This record gives sequence, structure tokens and C-alpha cells, in this order.
Amino acid sequence: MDNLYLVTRSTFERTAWRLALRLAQSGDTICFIQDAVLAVKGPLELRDKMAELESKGVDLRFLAEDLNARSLNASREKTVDYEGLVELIEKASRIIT
Amino acid sequence: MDNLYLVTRSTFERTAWRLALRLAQSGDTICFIQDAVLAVKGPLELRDKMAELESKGVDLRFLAEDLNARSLNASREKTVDYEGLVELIEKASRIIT
Amino acid sequence: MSPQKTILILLRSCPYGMATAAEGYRVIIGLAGMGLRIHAVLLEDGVLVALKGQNPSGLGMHELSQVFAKLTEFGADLYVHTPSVTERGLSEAGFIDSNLIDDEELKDLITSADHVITFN
Amino acid sequence: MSPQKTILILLRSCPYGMATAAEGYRVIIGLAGMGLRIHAVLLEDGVLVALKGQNPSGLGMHELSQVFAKLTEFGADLYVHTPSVTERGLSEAGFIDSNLIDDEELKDLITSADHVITFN
Amino acid sequence: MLRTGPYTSQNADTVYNIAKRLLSKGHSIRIYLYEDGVCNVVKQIKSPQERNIRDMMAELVASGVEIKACGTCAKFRGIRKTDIIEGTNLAGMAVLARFARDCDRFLSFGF
Amino acid sequence: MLRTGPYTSQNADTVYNIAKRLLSKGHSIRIYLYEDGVCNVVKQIKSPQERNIRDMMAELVASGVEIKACGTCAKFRGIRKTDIIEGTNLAGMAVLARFARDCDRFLSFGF
Repeated sequence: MDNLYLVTRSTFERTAWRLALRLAQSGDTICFIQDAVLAVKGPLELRDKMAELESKGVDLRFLAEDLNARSLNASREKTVDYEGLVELIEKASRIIT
Repeated sequence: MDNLYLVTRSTFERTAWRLALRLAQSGDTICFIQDAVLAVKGPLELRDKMAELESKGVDLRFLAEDLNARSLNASREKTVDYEGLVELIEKASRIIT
Repeated sequence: MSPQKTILILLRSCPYGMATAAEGYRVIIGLAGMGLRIHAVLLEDGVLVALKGQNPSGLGMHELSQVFAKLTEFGADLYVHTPSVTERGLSEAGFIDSNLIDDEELKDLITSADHVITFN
Repeated sequence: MSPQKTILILLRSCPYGMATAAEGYRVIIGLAGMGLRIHAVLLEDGVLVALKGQNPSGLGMHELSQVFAKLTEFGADLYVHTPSVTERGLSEAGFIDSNLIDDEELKDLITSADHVITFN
Repeated sequence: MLRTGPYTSQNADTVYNIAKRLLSKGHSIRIYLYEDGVCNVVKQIKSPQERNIRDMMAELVASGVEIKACGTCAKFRGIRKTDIIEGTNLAGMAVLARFARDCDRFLSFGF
Repeated sequence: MLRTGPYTSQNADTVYNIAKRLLSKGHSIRIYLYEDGVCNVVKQIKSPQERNIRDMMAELVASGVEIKACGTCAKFRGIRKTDIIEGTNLAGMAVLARFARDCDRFLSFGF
């Protein structure tokens, strides 16, 4: 894996997620943590872009502990727990928040 | 004047301005202060809505000291300094941030 | 003694990422306990506070939907802004008991309040 | 001693509303002064830092564009992300001297960096 | 009500600038410091070559502004009653309720 | 690098949770506290009925994590070197530079 993008703030209240989606390339991973796990719900523009990025080979992940806290869920294969997040950090060349 | 809406955060980085524009009615004032003075530059969706609100009788204002700090400017009649902001506060029935 | 005032509290933040929802709760019950009339509105990301099934044990934090569900016991009224719910692809069915309001009803709550306190 | 590392610093915030730009500056010159190779990129609202004519005296704060203009004296390279400039309806003409970069050049800067430090 | 701390956010400056103008027009002002807001009145703040937020708050107190800081918020941030400037106190929700009951306009500054 | 304070934001918790797992896999960890981040290691933090962020940071220190807090940021927030927990120190940019030079991965948590 090349770069790991960590998005932390609500995808509805902030626009910080746009940078990750703008820069991520094939081989990169975007992991949504904290309030950014709201990304499973949108906004619509984000959901469209997520589908597009996945087809280009960008991996999308959501932190399980933060999803559970907020009563949200993602498909099993896109969910990582803290152990999985730490593996993403180990594998990444660099981390961009 | 009825309600005074104060928007403080960047209109590009946050979406908090949407609430003020959604709720403001004829007679209300929306004043953009701090980083929210970026509203003079957009985003486009905000600029469209601002024009629409003005035609409905909502007053829009930008704080001079915060514009000057950031090298931005608004038309003279839409600019208020701290003295003007304090007058808006005095005249308002209630203030919503 | 001055007549009872009505305070509208707008809670606009997603729980847990910031302490805003938890700290807003303290103000709601604190002011309600002191005899002020409190209307608490969950809107924008704040509607997440009302979603049942939250489990923040993995974060070492306290669950919030259950404490908000008991707001009425403290004399505060709880409202959820339905447009915010819909915009987030959620359904009121999974929410704790509350009064559902739209934009017009929210405007009425604002107009009937003496003060508006925002937690964002 | 380990070979010189390259640090990419992304500054994403509007000046003055938060201390982020000013605090980012301290890290840029601090790390550059300690011999690290620093690429500092102003992007998103961070491009406002590079706008000439700022006058924060009414806020009691220090002007930032002039201190950022002197970054090269500390050995740091300054870049401005032009798509962010355009999106904000600004023009590079009013900006302090800097290297203008687009998305592809920004991606290259990321790839060539050992670490990325974000100020947002 | 001010919910953010010194320097990190411009809110404390905005509150100061508004309060000064309101004072000069004869209004009386109360400030309730909540969450990080309690950090604005910490005695030990030192700000070489910068505006001093503690002094700005002290100036408001000297002008008759009543400033109270949430005691619980202070505790969670390691601030004791001896750590805050003279003329201010730690206080609970009863004081915020009094402020809300007595005032004509209520402004809240958060994140 | 952690730029936010305790309780207000989840960042300190995220840092703690990631650090614990990295430690158990044998990694060595350094944390630089910047801006409000310095408030996470204030000795006097008391958090009845809540997780104690100071204790979480102390636990990391006891596990061998090197935690340094920006001295200038501390000064602007009224925090003295005697106010922070044992095993941590106030430090300048030279230490952040050493951390950045020595580490394999750098994570920054801000606003």
C-alpha cells in the first residue's frame, strides 16, 4: 500500500474529506474514523465519489469502534477495528490526515 | 429586526452556514464574522442562496475587521464594523450562532 | 422574580467525536433543573444523538441516546429535526422518543424562545 | 546520522479564525531550522495566508502573509495550490511569491515526502 | 457563553471586542466560560510578543463584567479555583441559569 | 503530533487507542503535544465517572512512550513544567525535529 488517508471529521459538517478523495490514487487507502464514519451515510456527492474511487483501486475503510459508538454500520469487508487500523498504518508509506 | 444569525466558520470548510440560510426570514439579519467572511467568495451554492435571501428581505452583513484581516472586501453597504455589529445585537430579538 | 424564560438549545454535532453533545446535555438538564423552560432540538449531525443502539464502550465513553431519552424527566422537551434525519439517510424509526419537527416548526420554536443557545 | 528527510506540511486553514496557520508557521521554520527539508503547501482555505494586503490590526493579531513570504530565508519551500485559489474566486496575482502547483504536482510532492504533517 | 480556549480560536477575541463596545454603550455583561472556555482566565498565561487573553479578560472584569467559569469543565482540564484570575470564580449551572434568566441577549460561541 | 486538548475532542482517545496496539506489536512511539494538545498531560485533571485522559497518557509513558509537550504552547495556556505529569517534559522544535527524523510513520491529529 502506498498512502493512508485518515479522515476524522463529520463528512456532513466539514468538507475535509474532499482532499483525501481528490488526491487518493490506486493502491492508496482512505480510512474514515471518529465522526467521519458518517461517510457511510453520505453526503450524496461523497458516495458517488467513493464508488468511483473504488473502481480505480482505492481502498475505503471505516473504523468499527467508531461505527459502533454511533450505531452505524458498513459492510464487513470495509470495516476495520483498531487492530486493522494499526496494520494499515504499518503498511502505509505515509499517512495524511 | 427579528433574529440575528452569526456565522463564524469558513463557508468553504464548514457547512454551518446552511442552517442560517435555511431558517432566516424577512426582517432577519445574517452577519458573517471571523473566517466566515470568506462568504464573500462563495462557495457558489452560498452565493446563489444569498441573492435569493436578499430578494426575500433578509439582510446580509460582513464584519469589516475580519474582512480587512483577511484582505477580503464586501460592498460598503453590506459591511459593518464592531460598532455596527453591536447595534445589530442591540436591535435583534434573539441571536443564533 | 422575573417570569419564566424559554430557552431553545440547538445541538448540531455528532456524538463522541467532540464532547459537544455531552456538554450540551449538561446545560439542558442544568438549566431545566433551575426552572427555565427548555426546548432542546437535535439537528444536523446532532440527530445522531437520538439514534438507538449506540455502543461507545470501545471508545471508553458513556452512551448518550439513553440519557437524552430521559430528558423529559428533567422537564425539558426534546425535538428532532426530520429534514436533518432524511438528509443523512436515516429513519426516525430507529430513534428514541421525541417530537419530530420540520423547518417551519423549528422557526416557530425559535420565535417563541427568549434565547437560543447553540452547541456546534 | 540518518540522511536528510523531506517533510511535506499541508496548511489547510484560513488565517486568524483559528491559530492553525500561525502555529503551522512555527513548525515549518522550526523543522527547517533543524535541518529537515521542508515543503510547505498552502491549500484549501490555507491559500488565504498567501493573499497580500492583510490587515489584522483590528483583531490585535500579527500579519501572516509577510512572515510566510520569508519562509525561503529559513530554507523552506513554499507552494500554493492553484485549484484551491480558483475555487475561492481568487487570483494568484494578489499573492506573495510562491511556487504554484496543481493536483498532479501536489501528488508528486506527497510521493517524494518521508512524512506529511497536516495543519487543519 | 464562550466554549473555546485562548489563542486556538478567535472566539475569545470576538467576545472581548463585542463586550468592550457594549460596555461603552452602558450595557452590563456576563460571561460564562464553558468547556475549553475556562482556559481563558488562567492566571499563568504568558504571551510574549502577543496579545494576552488573560489580561483582556481581566480588563473586562475591571470594567464590571461578571465572568464565571464552569467548575466541572475546569476540573476535567486540571484548573483549580486558585489557578484563575481575581474577580472570576468557578460556578455551576445555577449561575448560567441566572445569567440566562437575567439577560436580554444571549450569545454563544463554540466550535 | 496531537494538537487538541482532553475531552473536547476524541483525538487524544484515538491516539491512545492506536498507541496501545502499536506498543503491543513492539513498535516504539513518540508523541509531540502541540497547541491545546499540551493540556492532555496536566497533573491536576480530575474526571469523576469518566475516563481520565491524564492517566491514559501516564499509562503510555509507563509503557515506554516518549511524550513531549511544546513549551511555547504551554506558556500561552498557563501551563508550567511543574504542572505536567512525571515522565513528560516541555520541549521545543528541536525535539519535534528529532521525532520526525527518527520515526518511520508520522501521524498528525488536529481540528
